[in-house]
Formats: sequence, C-alpha cells, structure tokens
Amino acid sequence: MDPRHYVAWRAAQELESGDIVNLGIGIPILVADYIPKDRQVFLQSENGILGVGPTPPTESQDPDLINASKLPISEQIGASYFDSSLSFAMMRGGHIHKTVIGTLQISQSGDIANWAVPGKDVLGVGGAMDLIVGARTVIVVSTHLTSDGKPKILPACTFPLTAKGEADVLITEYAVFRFIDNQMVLEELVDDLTLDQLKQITPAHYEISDHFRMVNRTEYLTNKQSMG
Amino acid sequence: MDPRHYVAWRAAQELESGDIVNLGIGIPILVADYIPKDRQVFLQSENGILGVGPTPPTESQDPDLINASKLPISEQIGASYFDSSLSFAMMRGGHIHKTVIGTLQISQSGDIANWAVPGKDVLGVGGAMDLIVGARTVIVVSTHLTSDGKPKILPACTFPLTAKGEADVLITEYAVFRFIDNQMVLEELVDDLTLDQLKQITPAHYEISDHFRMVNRTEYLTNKQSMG
Amino acid sequence: MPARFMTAREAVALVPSGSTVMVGGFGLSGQPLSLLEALLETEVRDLTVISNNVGQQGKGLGKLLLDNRIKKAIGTYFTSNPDVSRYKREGKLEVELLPQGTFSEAIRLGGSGIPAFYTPTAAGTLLAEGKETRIFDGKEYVLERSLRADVALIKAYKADRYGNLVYYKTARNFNPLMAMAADLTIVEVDEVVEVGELDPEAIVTPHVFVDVVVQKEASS
Amino acid sequence: MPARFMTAREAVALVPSGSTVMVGGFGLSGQPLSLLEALLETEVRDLTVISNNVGQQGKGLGKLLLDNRIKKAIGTYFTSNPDVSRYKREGKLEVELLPQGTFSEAIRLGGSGIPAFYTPTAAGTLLAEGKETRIFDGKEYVLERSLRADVALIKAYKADRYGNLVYYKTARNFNPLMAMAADLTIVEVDEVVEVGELDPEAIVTPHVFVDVVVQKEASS
Repeated sequence: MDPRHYVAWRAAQELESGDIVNLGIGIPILVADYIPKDRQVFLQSENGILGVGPTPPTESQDPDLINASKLPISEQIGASYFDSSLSFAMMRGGHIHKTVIGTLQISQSGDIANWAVPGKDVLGVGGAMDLIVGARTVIVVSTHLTSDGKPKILPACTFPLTAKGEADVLITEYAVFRFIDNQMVLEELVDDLTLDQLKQITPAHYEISDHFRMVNRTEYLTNKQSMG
Repeated sequence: MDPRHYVAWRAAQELESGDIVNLGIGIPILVADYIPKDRQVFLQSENGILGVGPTPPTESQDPDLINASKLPISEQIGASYFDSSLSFAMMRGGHIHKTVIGTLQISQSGDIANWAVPGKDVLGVGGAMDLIVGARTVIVVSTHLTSDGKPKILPACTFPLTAKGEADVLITEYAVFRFIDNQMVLEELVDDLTLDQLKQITPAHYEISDHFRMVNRTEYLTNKQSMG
Repeated sequence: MPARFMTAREAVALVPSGSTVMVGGFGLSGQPLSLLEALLETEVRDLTVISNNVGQQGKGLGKLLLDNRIKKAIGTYFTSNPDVSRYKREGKLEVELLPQGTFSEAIRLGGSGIPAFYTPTAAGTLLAEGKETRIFDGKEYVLERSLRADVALIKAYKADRYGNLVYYKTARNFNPLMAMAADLTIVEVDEVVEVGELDPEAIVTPHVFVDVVVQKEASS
Repeated sequence: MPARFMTAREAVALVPSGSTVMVGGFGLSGQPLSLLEALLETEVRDLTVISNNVGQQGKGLGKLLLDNRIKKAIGTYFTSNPDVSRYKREGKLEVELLPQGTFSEAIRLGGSGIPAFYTPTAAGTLLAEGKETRIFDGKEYVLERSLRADVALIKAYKADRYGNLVYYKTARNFNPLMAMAADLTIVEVDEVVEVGELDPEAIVTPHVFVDVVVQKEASS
C-alpha cells in the first residue's frame, strides 16, 4: 500500500458535493483521482482556472492548460479562466471552501510549516500562505513521519511557519486529527496501529475524540480496485 | 454664440490623435461633438466603457449603454466593457491621457473645487476626484463667471476642494490658461475682450505667456456651420 | 457550491432587517429592479445600503427610500435623487460619501480579503477629514477601509446553471465587484443558459461568487 | 494611444539596462518567449525582474539568468529553477520572495495607483519580518507595497489592431495585471486580428494598457 495514495484517498472523503476546492502541490494533487464519483466537487487552481478536469491523454495535453503543480489538466464543462489577482481574491476573500495541502511540520495548535527548511535557501512560497490563510477549511495531508523516520507532528514547529493556527484537519496514513478550538483531537486510527504506537510517533499533544473510531484500509483498497 | 459650446469646441482642439480621454458631466460631455474628424480620440466613460461613440438616434438608444452623465451613447468599433474597479484603475494608474471636467471654482495654483458648495448638503462626488487626481492632463472647462456674474477664477478656492494643484489647462469662453510649475499663465484671449477687461473679471494672479495670442471665434463658427 | 435557483420572492426572504446590502447599478442601469420590487413586498427595514446612487427619484432603491426601509446609504453620487437630500435634512437617512474610485476599489478589495488600502484620491479634501493619511514617495495618500456586506443584490445578463455570470454593456459597472464582497450574493438575470453555453474565457463572475440566481420574470 | 506594432527585435530595443522588467507567465506558460529570445540578443543587463518564477532551468527567463543579465528577481517560487539557488549562493543574484497572492495583488494595485495595502497573508511568518503590521478588527495584517515596472513583457493570445487583448486558458495568469503596471507594456501575441473582431464584452485587457504589440513569428 502506497501511504501517499491512502492519504489522498482519505482526504478525498472529506470533500462534499458543491465544494470549491484547491489542491496544493505534492500528495494533494493525487486527491483529484479519488473524489467519489457521486460528489460534484469544483477544483480551482490558483494559476487561474475554476473547473479543473482530469489529466488528459498525452496526445491532447496543452502546455497552456496546467494546474499550479504545472501538470497538464483538462477543462470541465462550466469552467472559467481568470487572472492571478482574481484567483487569490477568491482565496483571501473566503470564497474557497477547502484546500488540501501538504506540510513539512504541523503543531498541536494547528500551525503549519510547509515552505522552508532552516539552513536552506528560502526560494519558494508560491500560493501556500494565501491558500492556508484564505480557505475556509484547511485539510493538511502528510506522511506521519519524514522519510528518515523523524516526527512531523510536534508540540511546536521548528521550521519557519507558513501560517499560525490555520489547520482544521490533519490526515496521515495512520490517523485523522481535527483541530477544535486550537486543540488537536484524534478522530480516526487505522487498525494496523495501536493508540500506544501512535503516541510514540506523535510528539504533539492530542485529545481523543468522543467520536473516535478505528478503521481498516479495506475500504480504500476496494475503492482502488474498482477504479483500476 | 452659446459660450458653453464655444468652450467645448475649444477644449476639443486640445485633444490629439491617439488620446484616451474621459469627459466629465456638464460642458465636457459636449466636447465629444467637436473633436476634429481627422483625430482618432478614444473616449472612456467611468461607468465601464472604452470606445464611446456618438449619441444614437432615439429608436436605437439602450438604457444599458450610457455614459457617466447617464446619457445614451453608442459603441465604437474596437470598444470594450469592464467593471468600475478596472475603470478607476485606469484613472488612478495614470492610463487616461486627458480628462475634461467642469468646475465651480479654480485657483491660480490649479486647485479645483467642483463638487460641493458651502452651506449645502454634500451629496455627490462621483468620479470627479479620481479623474482629476488620476488623469495625466486635466483640462478644466468653465464659463468665466457664475450665472449671477461672480468670479470663479480665484487666488484661492472658497468652496471645498476636489483636488489640489491638479489643473493643467483652463478654458473659458474668453481665455485659455495653462498651469506651469503651479503658476497660471494666460495663453489665449478672444478678441471680443481686452487684457484689461479680462483682468477685471479674473481675480486670480496670472502671468502672460511668451506665446500669448489673441483669437477670434470665427474658426469655431465656421466649424459649427460645417457640422450643421 | 453551484448557485441555487429561486423566485425573487424566495430570494429576498433571505435579506434580514438591519442588514448591510450592496446593490449594483449606475443609476438604474444594472440595478436588480425585480429583486428590489420583491424586497419592497417584504417587511425588511433598517437597511444600510451600499450602492453608487440611491436609484432615482421613486425608482429602484428610490422606492425603498420612500418606504422608509433605508437607514443609511453609502455611495458616491446621491445628487440625482432629490429625496435623498430631503430624507437627510429630515434626519431620516444617514449618508456616507466616497469618491467613486475609492468606493469601487473598497468593494473589490473587501471581496478579496484586503481590509484597507491607501489611495491618492481625496487627499487634502473634505472627504479625507478624520481619515488617516500617509506619505509614500513624497505624495499624500488616504487610508481607506474596504467594504463588505451581508447581502449583495446584483444584476447580470446571463447565468449558467452553476451561476457563472456575464454582463451586458455598461450595466456591468459595480455588479461583478459586489458579487465578491457579500456573505450572500443574489443575482437577477435576464436569461439562464445551460452549463457549457458561456465561453470559459469570457465568464466575468465565476460561480464561486454566486449563491442565488433569480430569473427576471418575462412580465417585468 | 492605439498600440504600435513592431518586430520582437525593435520592441526589446526599448528595454534599457538597469531597468525593472515585469515578465508574465506561470512557469513557461504565458511567458513571452520570443521577446525573451530577442532580449537575449541585445546588450541589456542589470535587470530587476518581477516574475512569478525565473522561468525554468535554461528556458525563458532562465536563459537570461545564465547569461548574467539579471541582478535581482522578485517573485514567489524560484525553487523550480535550480540555477536561481546557485546564483544566489554565489552572490550573483539578489532574490525577493513574496506570497503569490500578495505578488499578484501588488501588481494589480501598482497599475491602479494604489501604493500600499494590508493583507493577512504572511502575518507572523518570516516573510513579514521587517514589515509593518497592523490589527484590523482583531486580526493581524501586513502592510505591503505595490509593484510597478519600467517595462512589462507579457504574452497574450490575440490582439486587435488597437492593442485590445484576449488570453488563452491558464496562460492568462499574471499577464493582464502586468499590462497595467508598467510605463511601457510590450505584448507578444500569437495572432493579430482586425479591430472589431474581438467581442467587446470579452476583451480582458483594453488597449489603454498596451503600448507595443509583437506578433510571434510563425517559425518560433
């Protein structure tokens, strides 16, 4: 099981019919493929399109029809194009319902650090800060640990912040947390892991939700097979 | 001779081919009819059109195709429509070459007072302030005196200002002044009046230009006849 | 969320008394006249209206004024409706005047999450009194707050079934800006078309900004 | 003034060394590649470039960087061109980073005569360090200065003979904004059409904003 694809699938379940959604770079862009077919979700990309459609076949790709990850996309019926200032007006103005974004670190109070690493050149921020500050609901998707096994879910971020206290949901390959009144609350855990095991890889403080549930990933696999 | 029409005709002579021009309410709106036919002037109206054409015949007037004076207009070939924020972005951003506007008072340093009268309710400013502050060249058109014979061209305005020191040209039925380094300079006088007579009806201090000339209004009358 | 489609009566039932309402239009051109007629049929009162004018005398917003529904008007040019002057003198209407460029930018930025901006317009005039000013690069600018509303009542030409909008000639004016700047945007349109019928390159207001579409009745 | 029509070579001769140049495009999409090629043929240097990216490695603006023509880059995302990082480390390039929403609004407002504005984006982060902040209605905002340039090099799809512009899909991006914000706007287009062929309701950039039009050569 590819944890990135599981995370993307799980994030897609958070999207509801009618939602206007912006998908960030990385895992988030995978979310598009997992949106349940019975939900009508409108994807906005900050380079200037509302109504992003699926990746087209190679022969009909157009270098001037791309998403913010610079990947080829198609145009859905009812789509519209606009300049970058209107695109970000949509975000900061609160007109985008949900954004799904990746992160390097996230804190127990919902701080997000996803654009810079201490000691390295700070050379790219793109739309990340505007998206996180602007979108009504911020869904953070991430592998639970870094590729060399270090924790990313921390009491406080040690990397430069992208925004303070803006995370609403955190989805990893093991767990789903929600941020309620700046408190991190565990809502869902995959049954491959015990609560104790989760605690060991999660230095951040979190409460356990009244609605806490254990899940297994069969649902995702079933879904994946049916899509394959 | 209608002094308002003479002023409008004289103001039209200030417009050059290629100019983007906004015409204010009152005398300025008459300017459109006097633009020399061999000059291609583009009229912008701040309610959202570039490429204002002549007043259409009654039967083809459209209540949704109007200028800022709420008068019916037509659309020139190559015209475009836009919202009010882009319209004023054009002004404040310095993209409008010339505006022709009326005034209640004007001072020798180019202050303009054209929107409010002391002791009366202040209920309308419209686009006047933005136009005057934004247009690269501000051409003020006015009768030389008020309808009850009071001076309008003053050492300092006594009415509330629209903008400070923004006038570039002042055209009345008797004279043309330019404002150079915040100094008012007489450039042109109609030959119905002597310099002394002008002085008597013009309390503002002004210099006389090296290029000063006397004109007679025959040119206007000729033009008018050829148009009629 | 794609727009919901309603009758004018259903739509204006969403406007609460005491709310701040933006109303599109330059004079009567681009005013959502059917929505305003329907609003007059409700019991709504104490409105703060953000609109360039208060309609014309006895027309559009002018009717709501005469029916004492408006407690405050924020706009740029009320001179064309003599009732505004009378209501103000009689203490029945509060008026706030802004230069038209400030007004339109304040609405666009209000819809864009920008709370305040500096403009050269009105510096050194009566309309800047009581407002902060600041020098940038040797020139004086006025600090202006952006504008937002509870509801925007706007007029467009065509909507598709999602709520994407295009406008008609100079009736566009403040409408696309107000669509952005309210918690609830209700649009009156002349025509509803199927999704896909509007050119994606020519849509002026994408449907993210539109909550409710009302098709103007053929009779009105 | 209707736009003047020139070759790419004639147009870029108007760009002086040491000037500030806005360049449209999101990555290579919507970059005026023919103009940039022609610019590389000139002796122009010491440019301050305002562009979302510095092209991609060895492409578009990336070529000008490798030829040492750029002394400073103002943009939002340089990570995709590794040469930027190298030039910065070697002290050959100054870099100023802005959030993309701040960047795009700063350009639009720069073209609109608004010198500064407050935005919530970047408040409390590294990108707000050294910048003024202010609380409006209990929330922190950063004061950002608008951006202007001496020259804008942009890309559109079609121009008519006056210089009215329409764009193509997501190649629109920053181009209409930059058209507004420079003293001299030079646009590269795929196609030139007669006046009247573009729908007046669908023109994105009215010709007031356009000084020079260059038709892309069929070969490039």
